[in-house]
Amino acid sequence: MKPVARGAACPAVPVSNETVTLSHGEGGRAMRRLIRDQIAAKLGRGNVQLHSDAACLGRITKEIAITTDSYVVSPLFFPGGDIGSLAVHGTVNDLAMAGATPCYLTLSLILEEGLPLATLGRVIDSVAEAASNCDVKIVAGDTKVVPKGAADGIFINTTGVGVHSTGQRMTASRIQPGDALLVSGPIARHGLAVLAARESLGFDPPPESDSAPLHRIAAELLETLGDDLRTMRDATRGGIAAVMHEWAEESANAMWIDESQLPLLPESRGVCELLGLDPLLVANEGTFVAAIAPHRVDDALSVMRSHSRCGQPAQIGHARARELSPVLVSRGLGADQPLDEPIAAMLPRIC
Amino acid sequence: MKPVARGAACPAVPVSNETVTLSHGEGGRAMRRLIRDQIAAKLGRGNVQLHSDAACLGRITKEIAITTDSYVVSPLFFPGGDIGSLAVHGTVNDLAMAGATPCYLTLSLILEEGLPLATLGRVIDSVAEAASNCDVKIVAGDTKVVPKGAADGIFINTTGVGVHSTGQRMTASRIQPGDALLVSGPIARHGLAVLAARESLGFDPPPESDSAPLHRIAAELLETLGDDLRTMRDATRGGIAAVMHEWAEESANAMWIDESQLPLLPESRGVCELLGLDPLLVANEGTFVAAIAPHRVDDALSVMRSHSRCGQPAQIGHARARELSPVLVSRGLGADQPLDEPIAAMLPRIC
Amino acid sequence: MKYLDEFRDGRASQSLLEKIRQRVTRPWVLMDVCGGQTHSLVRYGIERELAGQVELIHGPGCPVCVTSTELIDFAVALAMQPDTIVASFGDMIRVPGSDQSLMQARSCGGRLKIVYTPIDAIALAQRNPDSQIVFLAVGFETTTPSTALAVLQATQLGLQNFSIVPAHVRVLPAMETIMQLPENRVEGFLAAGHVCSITGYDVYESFVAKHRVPVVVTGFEPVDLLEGILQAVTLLEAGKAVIENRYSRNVQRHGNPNAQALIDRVYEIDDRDWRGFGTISGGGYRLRDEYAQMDACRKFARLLPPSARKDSECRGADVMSGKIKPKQCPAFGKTCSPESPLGAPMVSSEGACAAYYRFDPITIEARQ
Amino acid sequence: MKYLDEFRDGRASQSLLEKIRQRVTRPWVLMDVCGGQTHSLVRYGIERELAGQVELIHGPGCPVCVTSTELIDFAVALAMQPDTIVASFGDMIRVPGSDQSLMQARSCGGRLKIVYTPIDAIALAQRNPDSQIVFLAVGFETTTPSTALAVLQATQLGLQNFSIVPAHVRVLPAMETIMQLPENRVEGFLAAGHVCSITGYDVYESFVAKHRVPVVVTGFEPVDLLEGILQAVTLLEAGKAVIENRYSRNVQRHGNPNAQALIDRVYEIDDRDWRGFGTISGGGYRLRDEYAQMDACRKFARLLPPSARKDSECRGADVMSGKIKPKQCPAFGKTCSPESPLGAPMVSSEGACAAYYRFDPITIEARQ
Amino acid sequence: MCLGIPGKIVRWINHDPTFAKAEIEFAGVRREIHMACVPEASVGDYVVVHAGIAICILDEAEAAKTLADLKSIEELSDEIP
Amino acid sequence: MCLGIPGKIVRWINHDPTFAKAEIEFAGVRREIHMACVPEASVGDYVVVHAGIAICILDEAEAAKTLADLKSIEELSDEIP
Ligand code: SF4
Ligand code: SF4
Ligand SMILES: [Mg+2]
Ligand SMILES: [Mg+2]
Ligand SMILES: [Mg+2]
Ligand SMILES: [Mg+2]
Ligand SMILES: [Mg+2]
Ligand SMILES: [Mg+2]
Ligand SMILES: [Mg+2]
Ligand SMILES: [Mg+2]
Ligand SMILES: [Mg+2]
Ligand SMILES: [Mg+2]
Repeated sequence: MKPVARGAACPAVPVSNETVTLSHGEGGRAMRRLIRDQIAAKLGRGNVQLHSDAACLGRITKEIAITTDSYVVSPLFFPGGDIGSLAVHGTVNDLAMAGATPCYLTLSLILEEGLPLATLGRVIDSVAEAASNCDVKIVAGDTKVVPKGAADGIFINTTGVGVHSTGQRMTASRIQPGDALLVSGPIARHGLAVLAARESLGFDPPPESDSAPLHRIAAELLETLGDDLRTMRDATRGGIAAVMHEWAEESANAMWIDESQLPLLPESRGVCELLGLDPLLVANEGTFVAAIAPHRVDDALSVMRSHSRCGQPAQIGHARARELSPVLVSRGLGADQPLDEPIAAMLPRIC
Repeated sequence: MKPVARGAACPAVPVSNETVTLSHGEGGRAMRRLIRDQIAAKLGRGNVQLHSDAACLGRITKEIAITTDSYVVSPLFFPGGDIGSLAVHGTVNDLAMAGATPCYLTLSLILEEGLPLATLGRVIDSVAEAASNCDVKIVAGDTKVVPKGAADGIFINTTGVGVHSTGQRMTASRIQPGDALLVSGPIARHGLAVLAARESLGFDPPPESDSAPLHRIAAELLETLGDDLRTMRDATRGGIAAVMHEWAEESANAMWIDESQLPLLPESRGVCELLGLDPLLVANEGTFVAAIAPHRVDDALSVMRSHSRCGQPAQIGHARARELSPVLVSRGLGADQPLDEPIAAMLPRIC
Repeated sequence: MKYLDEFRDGRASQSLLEKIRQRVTRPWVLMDVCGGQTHSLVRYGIERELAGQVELIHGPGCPVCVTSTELIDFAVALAMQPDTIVASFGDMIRVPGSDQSLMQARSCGGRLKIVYTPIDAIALAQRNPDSQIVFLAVGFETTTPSTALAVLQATQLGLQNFSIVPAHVRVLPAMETIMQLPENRVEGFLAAGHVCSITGYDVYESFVAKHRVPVVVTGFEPVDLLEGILQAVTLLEAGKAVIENRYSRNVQRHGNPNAQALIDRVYEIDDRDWRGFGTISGGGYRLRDEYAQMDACRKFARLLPPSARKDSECRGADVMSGKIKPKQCPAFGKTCSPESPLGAPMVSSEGACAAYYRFDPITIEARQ
Repeated sequence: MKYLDEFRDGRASQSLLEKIRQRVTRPWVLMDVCGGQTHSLVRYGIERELAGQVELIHGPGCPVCVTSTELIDFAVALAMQPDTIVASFGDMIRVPGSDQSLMQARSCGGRLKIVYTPIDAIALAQRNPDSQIVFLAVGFETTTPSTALAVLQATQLGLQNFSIVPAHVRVLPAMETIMQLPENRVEGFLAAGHVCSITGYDVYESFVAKHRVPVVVTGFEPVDLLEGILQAVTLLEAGKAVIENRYSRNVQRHGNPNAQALIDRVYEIDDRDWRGFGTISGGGYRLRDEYAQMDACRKFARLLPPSARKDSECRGADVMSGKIKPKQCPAFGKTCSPESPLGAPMVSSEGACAAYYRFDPITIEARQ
Repeated sequence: MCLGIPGKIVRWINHDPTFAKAEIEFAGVRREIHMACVPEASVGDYVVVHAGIAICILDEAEAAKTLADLKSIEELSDEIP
Repeated sequence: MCLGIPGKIVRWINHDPTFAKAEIEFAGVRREIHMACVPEASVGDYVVVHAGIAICILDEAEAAKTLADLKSIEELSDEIP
């Protein structure tokens, strides 16, 4: 194969040296080299245990938490993040929201034939940087290659293992009527960033994702509030609305939200209005909701404010005894309105 | 939508009730119902912890092993197994091969829009059955839906957590010259089964996968042989050849194989000859290689024979001090031949 | 946001609600014609607040809902063609045809691209010279200029692989149809504000004269809607059948002449089959003959379905003509829901059935 | 397996090796013409065992290796066409064209289906009536009947969407070319057994008479190869230039008349460009005019590349004509490897360079 | 079908009759909008945007009048509690 | 290019000149093989299969003869060590 591509057939993927091929997934030399040079080298020594079936974590004396998520975001790179950092933050955040300290990640890649190795490299660099920022070690990995058209560039699964420092279980069943509902920052940023990038919606500035790790702020909140912190949840797919519905179901209370209190960046507001989207339904990746005892609102907000990532934390509502609707929204006019769960895919609309 | 499809456009995917849609991945009601009815219900109560960010495994006093794998097999169903059982066996086996007792799995699904729910149901049933056979609990899950054409039906990631009952570390670096190389049963079955099913190669009987859990046989071997069991490896992608190359590298010894001793079912032999494939390079999913102290060959073979799954265990070679080639094959004629690593995708060929 | 927030003000809305309640001496029946209005009326609870005083009937106000099954089937067939990509507003993709929606077609391998503006479909055609791009051109007069512009741009660019399914509908003939139903109860209309931004409101003069009902041009925010309702009941209480413009910041008497010229250049008025209503005389637009090569119905005529079956259980026509409320449809919330809609009004975020399903408390509670 | 295992027997092979060694009085140079033979000779270490006594030169024995860059480029262009699926034997897909191999084309969105038999491409055409299926028909005379059969079946089935890229090559004209090279050192030939199953070996009579070299029809298993070599050195030692058949279980003097008739019905002999050799007179087959509609080179003539660039660094022609051994190519194992081949002989599992790369111990050790 | 959002013209991009475009600001974000229906609009004007094209110029004087009327209704309703 | 594998004819499927097929056994597995080149073959015969079609009938008598010759070479080489 010529080292330099000529002709116009496929300028993006000129030579096999520079793209992922099915051979990279066949268990042979190409795969060993890919893993060694493109993945293990970037993740740093002592991380992935390459040639054994399973990694040994030794003895862990505390209670163990585990969570898993697959990341399938398209496009792979978007303002404010990429699939690599997202795959670390998302799983770190799931542990953090459960009150656990994230310790270890596994990293499993599904690569589409034809993926430029440079793209893979950027993603792995981003994984490595995010993992190091989050103080988590990547202990085991896997790489599969599927034929062109059988995946969308890269899919990543990360499974996270963390430990509970305290015995406290943060389940939504602990939410009581009167508890305050707080959000850690401006909402709807991730979903809009990805939508605008994927559909080339041409906004200026392009909406930026809030993707960020939450383990430090979660730990500090837990330490500060103790039992007064009922539960936390990162408001990912389905946005705030999905979390509110889950909490209503799990706690058998109603969640009440004051629409006027929702923190929303002006650019997010503009995009939501223009595309007809409700920010309550749009995904976040570094913004969470916390339910806390009502007398601790100021303490909680001040912890949130002290973490620079969290501009504009706010109380957005409170839990109530359930009457009929599980989730209610005040829109500033007459009676509260019920808020339905997200139903269909979030799409720009004109109606 | 009419409950019964008419017209010829897409008979396989008649109504949205019966297929996975993007809405099933949007974090709302459709997703909650899918997870509740199609996944959690089949996996059984007490398995997946649906509505929290992370599952709590409590305290584990022994050393912990972890492994991750994504399963991307096409077709999803093949003689001898399916992607569901494979995703359980593969990860259970990685723990077993490391000398650990498998305890917990996480289950992360990537579903392609348009996937019939009935197909999903069959796969999840298979996951549930395999997990129960293997005495592992599925403790956390995740479900993503990607647009039609962005995945191939279903991809599954399972991450497994196990515990080491003994302190023994089974790494390939323990292999010494003279150690015997044993294979637990007839080789090349999984790779041929999948290839024949995917390419509709029309063999009768269709080659059948060896997909099976190996934790019981592995535990018994470990107990029987103790330190004399140097290491084990399930010979998945890249087949026996890939394992031999890894072991040669890790132990700095050479691996020598006598081609005439390789256990091979007659049907596998026929298919390999006809398609020009070397069975040493073909994947297995319930067949493993063990390196053991040479005086324990009979003990090891008798343990292998006592597990009904393992017809035809055999010694296929031994480790040697490394001279030049890392892996050598005797083909019954003149000098030994070096065996190269797998390079390209396994394809039927006529040359 | 300027010119949005002021018109969502809760205090102003409360004052207007009170004023309406004071003014009403007997229950009045008003029809809103634009689905965007239906949506706001339910979303902000205005309908419940005025219960017993003003009954709000939701007219055929959602072009998504009235697009004929035949055209959906046609779009589905186009999407399933090799090398053909159907471009559509997000609103249309879940609307059921005879057998499939566009979204289901995509899940069977059909090609579908959601665009924010018809002009984006032009860029799509330029990027995919080997594919045919077909834009599903639905919408009232509000949307018609944007698709006319797309046709003009494609023509000037000489694009051979761009066409549209002309499915635009016109509001006034539909209002006429409503008034002619024997069971009609409508006493006054809230005319669709953004339609009037294009058409102006002088077009309603003969309608008002003929049917002797007041027509109030109304916007979409809660304050706008309440202003419109207040004006309508004021006229009704006074027994006046006239046109009033309560959306004066965005509507001129004669509308937008540039937009009208754009429509006129590309389209001509034609009869059109409205889903649930049958053929409405002058109820839509067709492409002028000089743009025939941009007309997917001519270009791909062989794929046009002969005639689609009628929705069997869906009472969408009764809902849209004000005969029944969504909740009176036996399928509502049972076999018909946004996740699994039987009819178009349950799909569109503007559809009356979807609006009730999402925002009506009784409905939401009933399904917990 | 019956009729395979007996001919892989180690003891028999050892005896034959000894016999050859006994018989040889001076080093002889033999050429094997079929890549399958090259593969076995290297895989079983026969070449090493006979070092110093019989030098084995690997001729242009791999149709994959000699298929011209133009035809690979053409197949790549076809794969990149919308609605066209290229069907190919697995062997061809990694062979580099000017810019891309078929596998790379697929990774850029081209459509490629690997088949075990050309007849499977017929079924593919029936299952995909909206796509054009083009089979890349490479191979020696051994493979030619199977593609002729596919053409006949497609004709009888009336398939409009099936065609082939006729790229078959003929062995004898290539042997002729080798003999005419000024630097030729070949003293005897192992004729390709399965080619002879089709053609018979009487076709070599004038060749033997003209060049006065022995030709021994030889099979593919180690015992077969050693039998062929033994016979060749016996003839050489005796100074006899005759044809002998040492693959008598599968080869008849006149070959297989049914297979020949099949070839003859569909193809006619034509000049052909051999990669690395240039045009060889009578070196291949073209489709007869009555099957013109099955000829992808005519059907898609507009996609035929004008002329492909030559491989710059690859010395494949020298390897295939016996001028150098693969290891003497400066690129071998350095810039050229099976993972990243510069020339076809490094790709095919039959290619001489690939065979050395995989099975030659010195080579394997050098890269650890 | 008539999601129409007011935005402010930041700058004209071109005035070609068919391809006219301007940059419009909506809260904190800008987008290019097709201007064929409002060729007479000036920078600083508000236009109502629907499906990517501006369908009319917002009449700010009329808006102010409506809001003033509203104020008086509010005051009225404050008086009569 | 000449992977040719011997297999045994288990049954004829059809004898159509162009579409002739038979079921052939290779070790423990069977496959349908195109038979246009060996229409005269009988059940029980071995054929050599290449790219899905049978290219010739294996002559079992010749094979036996070759193997017998081989045996004598082997015995010969056993004698002369
Ligand atoms: S509830 Fe469903 S079936 Fe009934 S009218 Fe509405 S859309 Fe039609
Ligand atoms: S080693 Fe590579 S470059 Fe050299 S002759 Fe062989 S294929 Fe060509
Ligand atoms: Mg998780
Ligand atoms: Mg998560
Ligand atoms: Mg979460
Ligand atoms: Mg793995
Ligand atoms: Mg693993
Ligand atoms: Mg594994
Ligand atoms: Mg393994
Ligand atoms: Mg998840
Ligand atoms: Mg299409
Ligand atoms: Mg193609």
